[in-house]
Amino acid sequence: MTLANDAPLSRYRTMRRIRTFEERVGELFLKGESAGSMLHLSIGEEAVVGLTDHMKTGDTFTTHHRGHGIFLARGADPMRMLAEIAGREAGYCRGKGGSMHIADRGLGHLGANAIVGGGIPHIVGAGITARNTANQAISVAFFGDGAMSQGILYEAMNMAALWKLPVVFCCINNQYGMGTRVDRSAGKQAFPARAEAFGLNAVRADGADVETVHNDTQAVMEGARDGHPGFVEIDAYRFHGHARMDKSPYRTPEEEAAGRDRDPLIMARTTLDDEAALNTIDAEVTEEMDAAMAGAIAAPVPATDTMFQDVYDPTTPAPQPQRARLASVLEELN
Amino acid sequence: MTLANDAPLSRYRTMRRIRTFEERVGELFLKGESAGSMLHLSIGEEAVVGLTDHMKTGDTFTTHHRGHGIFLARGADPMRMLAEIAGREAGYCRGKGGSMHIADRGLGHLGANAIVGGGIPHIVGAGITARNTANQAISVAFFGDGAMSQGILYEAMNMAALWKLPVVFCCINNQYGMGTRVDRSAGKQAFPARAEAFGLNAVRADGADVETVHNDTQAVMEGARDGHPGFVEIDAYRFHGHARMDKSPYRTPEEEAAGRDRDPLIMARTTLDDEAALNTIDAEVTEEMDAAMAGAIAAPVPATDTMFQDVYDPTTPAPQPQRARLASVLEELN
Amino acid sequence: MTKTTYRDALRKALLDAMAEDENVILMGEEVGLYGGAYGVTKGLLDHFGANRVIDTPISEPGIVGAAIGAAMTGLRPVAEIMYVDFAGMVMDQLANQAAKSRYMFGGQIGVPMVLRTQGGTGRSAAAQHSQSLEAWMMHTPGLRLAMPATVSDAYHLLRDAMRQPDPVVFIEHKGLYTLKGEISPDPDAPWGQPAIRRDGRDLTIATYSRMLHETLTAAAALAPEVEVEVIDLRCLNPLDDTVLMESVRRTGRCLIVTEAVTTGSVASEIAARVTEQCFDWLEEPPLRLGGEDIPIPVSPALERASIPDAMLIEEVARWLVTREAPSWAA
Amino acid sequence: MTKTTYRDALRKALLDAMAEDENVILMGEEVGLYGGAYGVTKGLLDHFGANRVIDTPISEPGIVGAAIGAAMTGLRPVAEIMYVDFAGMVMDQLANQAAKSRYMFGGQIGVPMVLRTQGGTGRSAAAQHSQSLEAWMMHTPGLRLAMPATVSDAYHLLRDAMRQPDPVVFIEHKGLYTLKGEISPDPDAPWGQPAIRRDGRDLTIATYSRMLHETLTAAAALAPEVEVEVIDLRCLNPLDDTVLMESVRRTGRCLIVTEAVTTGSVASEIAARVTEQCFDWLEEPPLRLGGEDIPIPVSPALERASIPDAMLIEEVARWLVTREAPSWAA
Ligand SMILES: Cc1ncc(C[n+]2csc(CCOP(=O)(O)OP(=O)(O)O)c2C)c(N)n1
Ligand SMILES: Cc1ncc(C[n+]2csc(CCOP(=O)(O)OP(=O)(O)O)c2C)c(N)n1
Ligand SMILES: [Mg+2]
Ligand SMILES: [Mg+2]
Repeated sequence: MTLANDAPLSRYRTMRRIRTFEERVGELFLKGESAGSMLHLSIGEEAVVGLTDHMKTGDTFTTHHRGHGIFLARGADPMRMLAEIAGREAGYCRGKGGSMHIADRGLGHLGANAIVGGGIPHIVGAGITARNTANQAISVAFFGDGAMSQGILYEAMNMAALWKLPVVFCCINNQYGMGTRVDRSAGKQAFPARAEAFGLNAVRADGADVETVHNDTQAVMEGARDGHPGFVEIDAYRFHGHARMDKSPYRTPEEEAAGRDRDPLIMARTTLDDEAALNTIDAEVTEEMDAAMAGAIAAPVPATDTMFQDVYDPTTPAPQPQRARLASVLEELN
Repeated sequence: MTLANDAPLSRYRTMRRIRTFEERVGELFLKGESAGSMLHLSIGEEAVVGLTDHMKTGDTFTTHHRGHGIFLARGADPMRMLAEIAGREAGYCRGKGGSMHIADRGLGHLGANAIVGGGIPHIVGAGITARNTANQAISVAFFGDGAMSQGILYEAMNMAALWKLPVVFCCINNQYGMGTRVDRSAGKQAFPARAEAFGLNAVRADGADVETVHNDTQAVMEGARDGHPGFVEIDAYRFHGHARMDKSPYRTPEEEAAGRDRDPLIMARTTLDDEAALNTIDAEVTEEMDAAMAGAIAAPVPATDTMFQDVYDPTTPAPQPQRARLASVLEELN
Repeated sequence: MTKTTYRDALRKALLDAMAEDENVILMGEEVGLYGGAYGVTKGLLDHFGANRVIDTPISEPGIVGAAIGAAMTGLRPVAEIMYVDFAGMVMDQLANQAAKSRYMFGGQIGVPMVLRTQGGTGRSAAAQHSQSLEAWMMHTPGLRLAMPATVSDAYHLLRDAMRQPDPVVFIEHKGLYTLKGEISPDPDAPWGQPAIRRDGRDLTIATYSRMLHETLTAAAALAPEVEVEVIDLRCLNPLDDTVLMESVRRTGRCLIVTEAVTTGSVASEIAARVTEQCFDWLEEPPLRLGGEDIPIPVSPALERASIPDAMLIEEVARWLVTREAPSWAA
Repeated sequence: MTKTTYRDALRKALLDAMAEDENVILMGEEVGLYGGAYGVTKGLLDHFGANRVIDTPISEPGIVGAAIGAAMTGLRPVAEIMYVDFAGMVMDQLANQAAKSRYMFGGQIGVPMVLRTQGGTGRSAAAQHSQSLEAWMMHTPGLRLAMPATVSDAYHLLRDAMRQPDPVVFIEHKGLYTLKGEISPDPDAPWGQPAIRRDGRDLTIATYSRMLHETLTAAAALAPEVEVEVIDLRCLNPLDDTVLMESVRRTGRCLIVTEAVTTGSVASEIAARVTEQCFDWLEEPPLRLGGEDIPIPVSPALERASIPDAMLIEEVARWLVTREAPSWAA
């Protein structure tokens, strides 16, 4: 088969990997193996792959708390992700960060963030680096519709426009910030118009169709590489609750059904119309994620004293553990 | 004469009072009588009177650090203002606040602010009060073009639009934030478009002509009273340096001359075309401000122990002075 | 009296205050329809309507700023910031605006608002959702700061906070919402003052919020060998330390237990005060037991190990009184 | 060596670092064309161009956020926040992002940036432009914090700060820019460690930033009757207290002098540590002299009275050694 060279099929595979991965995250929680319950699944938002497919090696990005899918799309190893989500030493961040703070400098992931909007301005700095070093990279901030209410977004957009930086602001509008539907958080919902008012190229793309996302975001992504910063809104639906404990009582079954009908995987299957190839992919992905899951669960938890590592650069002294401080006090007094 | 009933003449008088007042502030500094040098004169921005004339008793407002003129327009006593700027007990804030922190709850002034953007969100709260108590008041935030880069402005605009609050955001664009001309701080300079993108009524008015400001802002101000929040940009020029020590080396004499040509007082004089009446006003204002100046300078400085007052409500204990704390420690030990 | 939870006691405080005074409003993310991220405001939207229970956009600085303006103009807002970890976004509104308005404006404009939030560890919520940042608020004149540890205080301190003429930061603990207990008819101590939670003659332990419970567990285990006096500080700014100093003068020994990063913490302030005021009575230096000087790691085992527990408190307390060294100090 | 000013020493540090390493960039409000609100960056825009000396909009959170991203991707940004009073706008970026990235991401992503700012009283700049907020930064693991008091330190500490692999908050004092002195060829102490500014056997005074000068004036006035050892802490987070503890063990007495609001201050942390580590050597409790627990009033007389000066330091120091009470304590 030549699936690897077939972009739409490859995008389907990535979307399937995201979907299956997120299902495994849910299982991890149910098994009591996750570190906490603050797990935000990106099921329903897989069409972001249409945008990430415009990114290249060397490009950087930051994500919000619902960033598993984006990171997978940029090349993450699902075992190391699950291990991190489970708080294991083998995880991307050695069990320090967890689901909301995953990163891989090597893959250009400058960090997932648990502060709504917190990672957005970092791409402005990455854009300055790109400009000053002429490294051809773009940097993309991924965030939710909720972050459209964070002032720092507009500060960052303004700077990007002012300095003509190679950056893109990507809002994944899944219609909700926790229990608040976007019409209850936005005075006006025309988000691209906000970005345009600050001087950015802006577009809204239909997150039900990964190929539409791919096509409709191309100009903005290419413009960014040429120093015209951009804004993309991907219109999607959050299939599940906000985090693992949330059953979404604030929305109607009808609304949920309609939202889940806008499933980018089903849409892709329909368009691709190659049941055999798609089923092969699905099976391969299941196998991959099963292995990742098994590896993550088998991975050991970090040793207690690792908690003092990486507060500062390892070439400088680590913080003194409290027991060591007290022991020396007690010793002096004895 | 019937000047009092003649709105344009009355606006001229208010503008003249602002101009002369600000000149006195400069003198206060030169005499060494001001508390510090952080004095921001609103000379060149007097046409804001065209907007404040739409405000009524009971309306509230917050201002930025360059707010003397706005406060005068809303009824401030120039003696108490100068006394405050001089750090005297007789000042509006008993010598605690100074030029950048003047307020008068009675006149609706909820406070001048030395944090760029800091006072903006307060009008959202005032708007909630107005809505919940149906008190018919509007609340106006005054700020400079520099605050257009503060994220909190957009948070506040969004809330105002979302909740349909009776508030107005008034940007006095004097072309500079300190030494930064607005084209060096704004990715795109169409400020009303930003406000519209958040769902506000928005207008730009020519600050060279107070009557134009009055007319062009009327709809937005009235709309606000009906629950359609608004944004106004008044296009003006900062005649002097940013603060008293700044000689504006970052701008050309030509630019300054052109900016100062847009003088709302000269424009008003030309339009009103009644030399005698205008000269009478000028003389009356000079006399008023001379008296205010003399009163302020003669006013005593606050007693040292007043510094412990008003940290908390006077019905609760004031903070313990350090000498009292130490004295009781020393006493125990002796 | 019937038992209730810390969560429901908070809810009842809001409900009672709102029923009494129509100027009380709530505003914050998810306080309405969702009922609060931790369920504290459940049902209040239905009771009082959307003008008084205001779901806000995710705009923390704007929320606090709006609450300030509402307070300045006559309402009594109770604003909510979902996690105290977001304090860094609102410290300007809190410390430069809410805390200083009365002072800067010469006493004219008070800001009678409450900022409810919650903090602390225990849910593997990682470095940006598990902090204890009360030290920032304690270092800010003009603010008041209360941190309830018990069900009864959850009710009474919040009611009292809503009666203050000045801004109060009110920090709940995410690990206490399901705590069960009774709401006493009267507060355990007057607003602003500590409560003695256990009497003892050998050692004074000062603490607050969730660490009170670890401390009480340790104190129970230490008795009768070592009798610990446990003081729940409750209100940290301004800190009324009279009761504490009296206790330390009796016991001659003091341990301060907090969950926050130890360096620059409330524990440091208290240790400094105790030494200043009780020097001649002290048998041992006041010691601080706090969180490790690190961000909170997500891994549950590491998270737990990074903050004090009853065992550690017990070990240090025993040493202070008996000089019996814990294994790690031997 | 020729004399220069604190301002010019800072400028030279920036200039030398920028000349050496093209990855060093400056960004902040008015750092370019205007030359810095206090003149520190004058001329650097001409030297290095607008890509390296970046005038920003008035967007403090965005500035710090952008600096973080630049640092993560290979530059060495020196960001500027014009007044430390604006820290409340940027504490999220500083404490939740810059300080925690390395940790949260398991050591992968350091944030080698410097945040320059200035604080303190002395210019009648009122409550929002005169604060000393270093305690917030000291309470934040992952941050480093340096506060130069001398001309030589202005140069060397800033150079050293720019060499750190982790974020450094660098707080200058608005009252020191015109201070004259020499830049020594070598730093007065290694990065991170205090410098002993005067030897003495009777009393240790720990201080930093502008209060060093008030302290030295007091120490000069006290000698030879009372010989004060003056320790300039220089770097407050992490705080290396070895030199300080050695000194207190020699003198048996300690006074800590800061300009910040006393409650919850750096002085409180140091007092707590001194008691913990030197209890058996102490003749008197460590005492704190700091700013009054109030916002800074604008009136020059009140402003001055609200913070310690040489006279007050002298009075308290003399009491600690001779028990001769100051008039206000008699
Ligand atoms: C600054 C901040 N405020 C509030 C929260 C709590 N919170 C976490 S996710 C979330 C909703 C975010 O909605 P959105 O940005 O649309 O992202 P989504 O969860 O829908 O992907 C909220 C309010 C937070 N983590 N950070
Ligand atoms: C948050 C904040 N950042 C920076 C400053 C320093 N500062 C004071 S005024 C000013 C320029 C403000 O420009 P603008 O908003 O246009 O008002 P103008 O002075 O022109 O009236 C700056 C940068 C401040 N006071 N507050
Ligand atoms: Mg969303
Ligand atoms: Mg301006």
